[in-house]
Amino acid sequence: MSSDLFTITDQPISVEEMTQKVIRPECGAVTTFMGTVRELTNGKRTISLEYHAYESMAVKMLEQIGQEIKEEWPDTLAVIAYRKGHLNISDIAVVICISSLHRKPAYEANQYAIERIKEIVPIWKKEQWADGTEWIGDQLETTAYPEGKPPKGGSL
Amino acid sequence: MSSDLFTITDQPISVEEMTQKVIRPECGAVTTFMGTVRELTNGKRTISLEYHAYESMAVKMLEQIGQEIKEEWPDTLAVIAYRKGHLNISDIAVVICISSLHRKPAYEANQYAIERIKEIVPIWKKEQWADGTEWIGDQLETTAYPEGKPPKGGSL
Amino acid sequence: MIKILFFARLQEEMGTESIEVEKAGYTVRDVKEWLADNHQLSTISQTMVAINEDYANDDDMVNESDTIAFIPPVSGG
Amino acid sequence: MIKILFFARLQEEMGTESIEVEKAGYTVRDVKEWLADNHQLSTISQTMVAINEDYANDDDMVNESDTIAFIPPVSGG
Repeated sequence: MSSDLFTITDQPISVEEMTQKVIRPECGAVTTFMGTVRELTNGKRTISLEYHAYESMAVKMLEQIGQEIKEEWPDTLAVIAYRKGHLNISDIAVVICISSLHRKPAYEANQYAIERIKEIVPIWKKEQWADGTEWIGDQLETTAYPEGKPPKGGSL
Repeated sequence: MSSDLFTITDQPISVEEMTQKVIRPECGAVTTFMGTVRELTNGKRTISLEYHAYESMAVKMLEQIGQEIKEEWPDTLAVIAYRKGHLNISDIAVVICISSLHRKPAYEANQYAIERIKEIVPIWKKEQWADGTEWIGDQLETTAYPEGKPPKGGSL
Repeated sequence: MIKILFFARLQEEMGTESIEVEKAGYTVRDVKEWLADNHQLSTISQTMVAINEDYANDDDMVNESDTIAFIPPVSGG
Repeated sequence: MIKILFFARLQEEMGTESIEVEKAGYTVRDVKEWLADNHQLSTISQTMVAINEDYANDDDMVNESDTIAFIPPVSGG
Protein backbone atom coordinates (compact mmCIF):
# COMPACT_ATOMS: atom_id res chain seq x y z
CA MET A 1 0.00 0.00 0.00
CA SER A 2 1.44 3.36 -0.98
CA SER A 3 2.68 5.48 1.91
CA ASP A 4 1.22 8.38 -0.04
CA LEU A 5 -2.24 7.22 1.03
CA PHE A 6 -1.53 7.04 4.78
CA THR A 7 0.49 9.88 6.16
CA ILE A 8 1.45 11.77 9.30
CA THR A 9 2.30 15.39 8.58
CA ASP A 10 3.19 18.57 10.42
CA GLN A 11 1.59 20.67 7.67
CA PRO A 12 -2.07 21.70 7.21
CA ILE A 13 -4.02 18.99 5.40
CA SER A 14 -5.77 19.94 2.15
CA VAL A 15 -9.19 18.32 1.93
CA GLU A 16 -9.25 19.13 -1.78
CA GLU A 17 -6.03 17.20 -2.44
CA MET A 18 -7.15 14.27 -0.30
CA THR A 19 -10.41 14.09 -2.21
CA GLN A 20 -8.61 14.09 -5.56
CA LYS A 21 -6.57 11.07 -4.46
CA VAL A 22 -9.65 8.85 -4.12
CA ILE A 23 -11.97 10.02 -6.93
CA ARG A 24 -12.02 7.34 -9.65
CA PRO A 25 -14.17 6.92 -12.80
CA GLU A 26 -15.83 3.80 -11.39
CA CYS A 27 -16.92 5.59 -8.22
CA GLY A 28 -20.12 7.43 -7.46
CA ALA A 29 -19.54 8.32 -3.82
CA VAL A 30 -16.84 9.90 -1.69
CA THR A 31 -17.14 10.41 2.06
CA THR A 32 -14.79 12.54 4.10
CA PHE A 33 -14.34 12.82 7.84
CA MET A 34 -12.46 15.72 9.35
CA GLY A 35 -11.59 15.84 13.03
CA THR A 36 -11.19 19.45 14.11
CA VAL A 37 -9.88 20.92 17.35
CA ARG A 38 -12.87 21.66 19.58
CA GLU A 39 -12.81 24.68 21.84
CA LEU A 40 -14.88 23.23 24.68
CA THR A 41 -14.64 19.77 26.22
CA ASN A 42 -16.83 19.08 29.22
CA GLY A 43 -17.06 22.81 29.83
CA LYS A 44 -13.31 23.42 29.79
CA ARG A 45 -11.87 25.78 27.22
CA THR A 46 -8.95 24.61 25.12
CA ILE A 47 -6.46 27.23 23.91
CA SER A 48 -4.46 24.92 21.67
CA LEU A 49 -3.17 21.41 21.60
CA GLU A 50 -0.29 19.35 20.43
CA TYR A 51 -0.46 15.96 18.84
CA HIS A 52 2.46 13.64 19.46
CA ALA A 53 2.83 10.44 17.49
CA TYR A 54 4.94 7.33 17.52
CA GLU A 55 5.25 8.23 13.90
CA SER A 56 6.63 5.17 12.15
CA MET A 57 4.20 2.91 13.95
CA ALA A 58 1.30 5.35 13.44
CA VAL A 59 1.81 5.22 9.66
CA LYS A 60 1.99 1.44 9.85
CA MET A 61 -1.28 1.30 11.81
CA LEU A 62 -2.99 3.67 9.33
CA GLU A 63 -1.86 1.32 6.56
CA GLN A 64 -3.23 -1.61 8.53
CA ILE A 65 -6.60 0.16 8.83
CA GLY A 66 -6.50 0.71 5.07
CA GLN A 67 -5.89 -3.01 4.61
CA GLU A 68 -8.76 -3.93 6.93
CA ILE A 69 -11.07 -1.62 4.96
CA LYS A 70 -9.95 -3.13 1.66
CA GLU A 71 -10.84 -6.59 2.95
CA GLU A 72 -14.23 -5.62 4.36
CA TRP A 73 -15.28 -3.22 1.55
CA PRO A 74 -13.31 -4.35 -1.53
CA ASP A 75 -14.59 -1.64 -3.87
CA THR A 76 -13.36 1.22 -1.69
CA LEU A 77 -10.22 3.33 -1.85
CA ALA A 78 -9.11 5.00 1.39
CA VAL A 79 -6.69 7.78 2.25
CA ILE A 80 -5.94 9.05 5.74
CA ALA A 81 -3.79 11.97 6.84
CA TYR A 82 -3.04 12.87 10.43
CA ARG A 83 -1.53 16.14 11.52
CA LYS A 84 0.97 16.21 14.34
CA GLY A 85 2.42 19.13 16.27
CA HIS A 86 0.77 22.34 17.41
CA LEU A 87 -2.87 22.94 16.42
CA ASN A 88 -5.25 25.79 17.15
CA ILE A 89 -9.02 25.75 17.60
CA SER A 90 -10.80 24.59 14.41
CA ASP A 91 -7.60 23.29 12.84
CA ILE A 92 -8.02 19.96 11.10
CA ALA A 93 -6.28 17.11 12.95
CA VAL A 94 -7.31 14.19 10.78
CA VAL A 95 -8.87 13.67 7.35
CA ILE A 96 -10.27 10.35 6.14
CA CYS A 97 -11.48 10.08 2.52
CA ILE A 98 -13.19 6.99 1.14
CA SER A 99 -14.44 6.50 -2.39
CA SER A 100 -16.65 3.66 -3.54
CA LEU A 101 -19.08 2.69 -6.26
CA HIS A 102 -22.11 3.41 -4.09
CA ARG A 103 -22.61 5.48 -1.00
CA LYS A 104 -23.22 2.86 1.69
CA PRO A 105 -19.70 1.36 1.78
CA ALA A 106 -18.22 4.87 1.67
CA TYR A 107 -20.05 5.83 4.87
CA GLU A 108 -19.43 2.50 6.60
CA ALA A 109 -15.73 2.32 5.82
CA ASN A 110 -15.26 5.93 6.85
CA GLN A 111 -16.85 5.41 10.24
CA TYR A 112 -14.85 2.23 10.71
CA ALA A 113 -11.63 4.13 10.00
CA ILE A 114 -12.14 6.76 12.67
CA GLU A 115 -13.15 4.16 15.27
CA ARG A 116 -10.03 2.14 14.54
CA ILE A 117 -7.82 5.23 14.63
CA LYS A 118 -9.04 5.86 18.16
CA GLU A 119 -8.19 2.29 19.10
CA ILE A 120 -4.83 1.47 17.56
CA VAL A 121 -3.00 4.50 16.13
CA PRO A 122 -0.33 5.69 18.59
CA ILE A 123 -1.13 9.39 18.67
CA TRP A 124 -1.71 11.44 21.79
CA LYS A 125 -3.01 14.89 22.38
CA LYS A 126 -1.76 17.29 24.99
CA GLU A 127 -4.27 20.04 25.65
CA GLN A 128 -3.51 23.51 26.91
CA TRP A 129 -6.51 24.70 28.92
CA ALA A 130 -7.60 28.30 29.38
CA ASP A 131 -7.32 27.94 33.17
CA GLY A 132 -3.58 27.33 32.88
CA THR A 133 -3.70 23.58 33.37
CA GLU A 134 -3.00 20.93 30.81
CA TRP A 135 -4.11 17.44 30.13
CA ILE A 136 -2.76 14.34 28.48
CA GLY A 137 -4.91 11.33 28.20
CA ASP A 138 -6.97 8.90 26.31
CA GLN A 139 -9.81 9.76 23.96
CA LEU A 140 -12.43 8.92 26.58
CA GLU A 141 -11.19 11.95 28.45
CA THR A 142 -11.73 10.16 31.74
CA THR A 143 -8.34 10.81 33.26
CA ALA A 144 -7.35 14.38 33.98
CA TYR A 145 -4.14 15.59 35.56
CA PRO A 146 -4.92 19.10 36.75
CA GLU A 147 -1.38 19.65 37.98
CA GLY A 148 -0.08 19.10 34.50
CA LYS A 149 1.62 15.86 35.46
CA PRO A 150 0.20 12.44 36.03
CA PRO A 151 0.76 11.17 39.58
CA LYS A 152 4.00 9.32 40.14
CA GLY A 153 4.36 6.00 41.86
CA GLY A 154 1.40 3.96 42.90
CA SER A 155 0.79 0.26 42.49
CA LEU A 156 0.87 -1.86 39.37
CA MET B 1 -32.11 29.59 6.76
CA SER B 2 -29.55 31.33 4.59
CA SER B 3 -29.76 30.53 0.90
CA ASP B 4 -25.98 30.57 1.00
CA LEU B 5 -26.10 27.20 2.76
CA PHE B 6 -28.35 25.41 0.25
CA THR B 7 -27.57 26.10 -3.37
CA ILE B 8 -27.99 24.88 -6.93
CA THR B 9 -25.12 25.96 -9.16
CA ASP B 10 -23.87 25.47 -12.70
CA GLN B 11 -20.27 25.92 -11.54
CA PRO B 12 -17.85 23.34 -10.09
CA ILE B 13 -18.35 22.97 -6.34
CA SER B 14 -15.35 23.59 -4.07
CA VAL B 15 -15.20 21.07 -1.25
CA GLU B 16 -12.72 23.31 0.52
CA GLU B 17 -15.13 26.26 0.54
CA MET B 18 -18.05 24.09 1.60
CA THR B 19 -16.01 22.73 4.49
CA GLN B 20 -15.05 26.22 5.64
CA LYS B 21 -18.73 27.16 5.85
CA VAL B 22 -19.46 24.57 8.54
CA ILE B 23 -16.29 24.49 10.66
CA ARG B 24 -17.01 26.16 14.00
CA PRO B 25 -14.99 26.43 17.26
CA GLU B 26 -17.51 24.29 19.15
CA CYS B 27 -17.24 21.44 16.63
CA GLY B 28 -14.96 18.46 16.61
CA ALA B 29 -16.27 16.65 13.55
CA VAL B 30 -17.10 17.43 9.93
CA THR B 31 -18.43 14.85 7.49
CA THR B 32 -18.67 15.39 3.76
CA PHE B 33 -20.46 13.42 1.10
CA MET B 34 -19.65 13.92 -2.56
CA GLY B 35 -21.69 12.33 -5.30
CA THR B 36 -19.54 11.93 -8.41
CA VAL B 37 -20.48 10.93 -11.95
CA ARG B 38 -19.84 7.19 -12.29
CA GLU B 39 -18.61 5.79 -15.58
CA LEU B 40 -20.36 2.41 -15.38
CA THR B 41 -23.92 1.69 -14.29
CA ASN B 42 -25.09 -1.87 -14.60
CA GLY B 43 -22.40 -2.50 -17.19
CA LYS B 44 -23.31 0.47 -19.41
CA ARG B 45 -20.75 3.18 -20.01
CA THR B 46 -21.75 6.78 -19.43
CA ILE B 47 -20.06 9.45 -21.54
CA SER B 48 -21.53 12.43 -19.75
CA LEU B 49 -24.74 13.51 -18.12
CA GLU B 50 -26.87 16.52 -17.57
CA TYR B 51 -28.67 17.41 -14.40
CA HIS B 52 -31.89 19.33 -14.76
CA ALA B 53 -33.59 20.88 -11.77
CA TYR B 54 -36.84 22.54 -10.88
CA GLU B 55 -34.46 25.03 -9.40
CA SER B 56 -36.54 27.24 -7.11
CA MET B 57 -38.26 24.22 -5.60
CA ALA B 58 -35.00 22.24 -5.39
CA VAL B 59 -33.45 25.00 -3.27
CA LYS B 60 -36.57 25.07 -1.11
CA MET B 61 -36.38 21.29 -0.60
CA LEU B 62 -32.67 21.47 0.28
CA GLU B 63 -33.58 24.10 2.87
CA GLN B 64 -36.31 21.83 4.16
CA ILE B 65 -33.80 18.98 4.54
CA GLY B 66 -31.57 21.42 6.43
CA GLN B 67 -34.48 22.22 8.72
CA GLU B 68 -35.24 18.53 9.30
CA ILE B 69 -31.59 17.92 10.19
CA LYS B 70 -31.58 20.85 12.60
CA GLU B 71 -34.58 19.40 14.40
CA GLU B 72 -33.22 15.86 14.61
CA TRP B 73 -29.56 16.76 15.34
CA PRO B 74 -29.68 20.22 16.96
CA ASP B 75 -25.92 20.64 17.33
CA THR B 76 -25.23 20.24 13.62
CA LEU B 77 -24.69 22.77 10.86
CA ALA B 78 -25.40 21.61 7.31
CA VAL B 79 -24.57 22.95 3.85
CA ILE B 80 -25.58 21.34 0.58
CA ALA B 81 -24.64 22.33 -2.98
CA TYR B 82 -26.00 20.65 -6.09
CA ARG B 83 -24.52 21.14 -9.53
CA LYS B 84 -26.82 21.34 -12.54
CA GLY B 85 -26.02 21.25 -16.25
CA HIS B 86 -23.45 19.20 -18.11
CA LEU B 87 -21.11 16.97 -16.08
CA ASN B 88 -18.32 14.62 -17.14
CA ILE B 89 -17.15 11.39 -15.52
CA SER B 90 -15.81 11.98 -11.98
CA ASP B 91 -17.27 15.49 -11.79
CA ILE B 92 -18.87 16.27 -8.45
CA ALA B 93 -22.67 16.52 -8.66
CA VAL B 94 -23.50 17.09 -5.02
CA VAL B 95 -21.64 18.00 -1.84
CA ILE B 96 -23.11 17.69 1.65
CA CYS B 97 -21.08 19.00 4.63
CA ILE B 98 -22.17 18.55 8.22
CA SER B 99 -20.35 19.77 11.29
CA SER B 100 -21.16 18.79 14.85
CA LEU B 101 -19.66 18.57 18.31
CA HIS B 102 -19.01 14.85 18.04
CA ARG B 103 -18.70 12.52 15.09
CA LYS B 104 -21.85 10.40 15.40
CA PRO B 105 -24.42 13.10 14.54
CA ALA B 106 -22.17 14.31 11.70
CA TYR B 107 -22.30 10.88 10.06
CA GLU B 108 -25.99 10.31 10.76
CA ALA B 109 -27.17 13.70 9.52
CA ASN B 110 -25.03 13.39 6.41
CA GLN B 111 -26.50 10.04 5.44
CA TYR B 112 -29.96 11.35 6.16
CA ALA B 113 -29.36 14.30 3.83
CA ILE B 114 -28.41 12.20 0.81
CA GLU B 115 -31.34 9.82 1.36
CA ARG B 116 -33.74 12.75 1.52
CA ILE B 117 -32.22 14.39 -1.55
CA LYS B 118 -32.99 11.22 -3.48
CA GLU B 119 -36.57 11.35 -2.25
CA ILE B 120 -37.73 14.94 -2.46
CA VAL B 121 -35.36 17.22 -4.37
CA PRO B 122 -36.64 17.78 -7.92
CA ILE B 123 -33.47 17.06 -9.89
CA TRP B 124 -33.18 14.64 -12.79
CA LYS B 125 -30.26 13.21 -14.64
CA LYS B 126 -30.15 12.55 -18.34
CA GLU B 127 -27.39 10.15 -19.22
CA GLN B 128 -25.58 9.92 -22.53
CA TRP B 129 -24.49 6.31 -23.02
CA ALA B 130 -21.47 5.14 -25.00
CA ASP B 131 -23.74 3.02 -27.22
CA GLY B 132 -25.50 6.13 -28.48
CA THR B 133 -28.62 5.76 -26.40
CA GLU B 134 -29.70 7.93 -23.55
CA TRP B 135 -31.63 7.51 -20.40
CA ILE B 136 -33.78 9.61 -18.13
CA GLY B 137 -35.17 8.09 -15.03
CA ASP B 138 -35.38 7.73 -11.33
CA GLN B 139 -32.49 6.96 -9.03
CA LEU B 140 -33.42 3.30 -8.80
CA GLU B 141 -32.43 3.07 -12.46
CA THR B 142 -35.25 0.66 -13.11
CA THR B 143 -36.74 2.38 -16.12
CA ALA B 144 -34.67 2.62 -19.29
CA TYR B 145 -35.71 4.15 -22.59
CA PRO B 146 -33.26 2.72 -25.11
CA GLU B 147 -34.77 4.71 -27.98
CA GLY B 148 -33.95 7.93 -26.20
CA LYS B 149 -37.59 8.72 -25.57
CA PRO B 150 -40.03 7.32 -23.08
CA PRO B 151 -42.98 5.55 -24.69
CA LYS B 152 -45.94 7.78 -25.50
CA GLY B 153 -49.54 7.07 -24.67
CA GLY B 154 -50.43 4.03 -22.62
CA SER B 155 -52.82 3.69 -19.76
CA LEU B 156 -53.03 5.70 -16.56
CA MET C 1 -55.36 30.74 -15.12
CA ILE C 2 -53.04 28.22 -13.58
CA LYS C 3 -49.54 27.34 -14.73
CA ILE C 4 -48.57 23.68 -15.20
CA LEU C 5 -44.88 22.72 -15.20
CA PHE C 6 -43.47 19.52 -16.69
CA PHE C 7 -40.10 17.96 -15.97
CA ALA C 8 -37.85 15.16 -17.21
CA ARG C 9 -39.73 12.51 -19.18
CA LEU C 10 -43.01 14.40 -18.91
CA GLN C 11 -41.38 17.45 -20.43
CA GLU C 12 -40.16 15.33 -23.33
CA GLU C 13 -43.60 13.80 -23.77
CA MET C 14 -45.30 17.19 -23.71
CA GLY C 15 -42.65 18.87 -25.83
CA THR C 16 -42.87 21.92 -23.59
CA GLU C 17 -41.80 23.07 -20.15
CA SER C 18 -45.10 24.62 -19.17
CA ILE C 19 -48.62 25.47 -20.22
CA GLU C 20 -51.16 27.94 -18.84
CA VAL C 21 -54.78 26.84 -18.66
CA GLU C 22 -58.07 28.00 -17.15
CA LYS C 23 -58.29 25.29 -14.51
CA ALA C 24 -58.43 27.26 -11.26
CA GLY C 25 -60.67 25.44 -8.81
CA TYR C 26 -59.62 21.99 -10.03
CA THR C 27 -58.16 19.51 -7.59
CA VAL C 28 -54.81 17.91 -8.33
CA ARG C 29 -56.74 14.79 -9.29
CA ASP C 30 -58.88 16.76 -11.74
CA VAL C 31 -55.79 18.25 -13.39
CA LYS C 32 -54.19 14.79 -13.69
CA GLU C 33 -57.32 13.42 -15.36
CA TRP C 34 -57.55 16.38 -17.71
CA LEU C 35 -53.89 15.92 -18.69
CA ALA C 36 -54.33 12.19 -19.18
CA ASP C 37 -57.39 12.75 -21.37
CA ASN C 38 -55.98 15.60 -23.43
CA HIS C 39 -52.27 14.85 -23.64
CA GLN C 40 -51.94 11.07 -23.27
CA LEU C 41 -49.24 11.38 -20.62
CA SER C 42 -48.37 7.78 -19.84
CA THR C 43 -46.76 8.23 -16.45
CA ILE C 44 -48.80 11.04 -14.94
CA SER C 45 -50.19 8.79 -12.22
CA GLN C 46 -46.67 7.91 -11.02
CA THR C 47 -45.56 11.48 -10.57
CA MET C 48 -45.50 13.58 -7.47
CA VAL C 49 -47.19 16.95 -7.61
CA ALA C 50 -46.20 20.29 -6.14
CA ILE C 51 -48.37 23.38 -5.85
CA ASN C 52 -46.31 26.56 -5.55
CA GLU C 53 -43.20 24.48 -4.80
CA ASP C 54 -44.70 22.42 -1.99
CA TYR C 55 -45.66 18.79 -2.43
CA ALA C 56 -49.44 18.36 -2.67
CA ASN C 57 -52.00 15.57 -2.52
CA ASP C 58 -54.62 14.53 -5.06
CA ASP C 59 -57.34 16.25 -3.06
CA ASP C 60 -55.58 19.62 -2.86
CA MET C 61 -57.13 22.50 -4.78
CA VAL C 62 -55.31 24.51 -7.43
CA ASN C 63 -56.25 28.15 -7.06
CA GLU C 64 -56.10 31.08 -9.46
CA SER C 65 -52.48 32.00 -10.33
CA ASP C 66 -51.09 28.85 -8.70
CA THR C 67 -48.26 26.91 -10.29
CA ILE C 68 -48.70 23.17 -10.31
CA ALA C 69 -45.66 21.05 -11.16
CA PHE C 70 -45.57 17.39 -12.17
CA ILE C 71 -42.49 15.77 -10.76
CA PRO C 72 -41.42 12.36 -12.08
CA PRO C 73 -39.31 10.20 -9.75
CA VAL C 74 -36.25 12.30 -9.01
CA SER C 75 -32.71 11.09 -9.71
CA GLY C 76 -30.50 13.40 -7.70
CA GLY C 77 -27.44 12.33 -5.72
CA MET D 1 20.56 -4.60 24.01
CA ILE D 2 16.93 -3.71 23.56
CA LYS D 3 15.45 -0.26 23.10
CA ILE D 4 12.47 0.82 25.20
CA LEU D 5 10.29 3.71 23.97
CA PHE D 6 7.99 5.79 26.19
CA PHE D 7 5.11 7.99 25.07
CA ALA D 8 2.69 10.55 26.47
CA ARG D 9 2.31 10.34 30.24
CA LEU D 10 4.91 7.57 30.49
CA GLN D 11 7.43 9.76 28.72
CA GLU D 12 6.73 12.55 31.21
CA GLU D 13 7.09 10.14 34.13
CA MET D 14 10.34 8.72 32.79
CA GLY D 15 11.67 12.11 31.76
CA THR D 16 13.04 10.53 28.59
CA GLU D 17 11.82 9.19 25.27
CA SER D 18 13.84 6.00 25.32
CA ILE D 19 16.36 3.89 27.14
CA GLU D 20 18.59 1.02 26.03
CA VAL D 21 19.03 -1.92 28.38
CA GLU D 22 20.46 -5.45 28.38
CA LYS D 23 17.12 -7.24 28.56
CA ALA D 24 17.12 -9.39 25.41
CA GLY D 25 15.32 -12.65 26.16
CA TYR D 26 12.87 -11.01 28.56
CA THR D 27 9.15 -11.37 27.92
CA VAL D 28 6.97 -8.27 27.72
CA ARG D 29 5.74 -9.15 31.20
CA ASP D 30 9.32 -9.31 32.50
CA VAL D 31 10.11 -5.89 31.04
CA LYS D 32 6.97 -4.42 32.62
CA GLU D 33 7.92 -5.80 36.02
CA TRP D 34 11.45 -4.56 35.72
CA LEU D 35 10.19 -1.07 34.78
CA ALA D 36 7.70 -1.07 37.64
CA ASP D 37 10.39 -2.10 40.11
CA ASN D 38 13.08 0.23 38.88
CA HIS D 39 11.18 3.29 37.65
CA GLN D 40 7.92 3.33 39.64
CA LEU D 41 5.79 3.79 36.51
CA SER D 42 2.27 4.01 37.87
CA THR D 43 0.34 3.15 34.74
CA ILE D 44 2.57 0.61 33.06
CA SER D 45 0.00 -2.15 33.50
CA GLN D 46 -2.65 -0.15 31.59
CA THR D 47 -0.52 0.40 28.52
CA MET D 48 -0.43 -1.51 25.30
CA VAL D 49 2.94 -2.76 24.12
CA ALA D 50 4.43 -2.94 20.65
CA ILE D 51 7.53 -4.83 19.60
CA ASN D 52 9.08 -3.45 16.41
CA GLU D 53 5.88 -1.48 15.72
CA ASP D 54 3.45 -4.38 16.05
CA TYR D 55 1.22 -4.81 19.06
CA ALA D 56 2.45 -7.61 21.33
CA ASN D 57 1.18 -9.68 24.25
CA ASP D 58 2.62 -10.12 27.73
CA ASP D 59 4.03 -13.52 26.79
CA ASP D 60 5.89 -12.30 23.71
CA MET D 61 9.67 -12.34 23.85
CA VAL D 62 11.86 -9.29 23.28
CA ASN D 63 14.89 -10.29 21.26
CA GLU D 64 18.33 -8.71 20.79
CA SER D 65 18.06 -5.33 18.94
CA ASP D 66 14.25 -5.23 19.24
CA THR D 67 12.44 -2.01 20.03
CA ILE D 68 9.70 -2.31 22.62
CA ALA D 69 7.28 0.60 22.94
CA PHE D 70 4.91 1.36 25.82
CA ILE D 71 1.76 2.90 24.45
CA PRO D 72 -0.68 4.58 26.85
CA PRO D 73 -4.32 4.81 25.72
CA VAL D 74 -4.23 6.72 22.46
CA SER D 75 -6.19 9.93 21.90
CA GLY D 76 -6.23 10.42 18.16
CA GLY D 77 -9.16 11.62 16.13
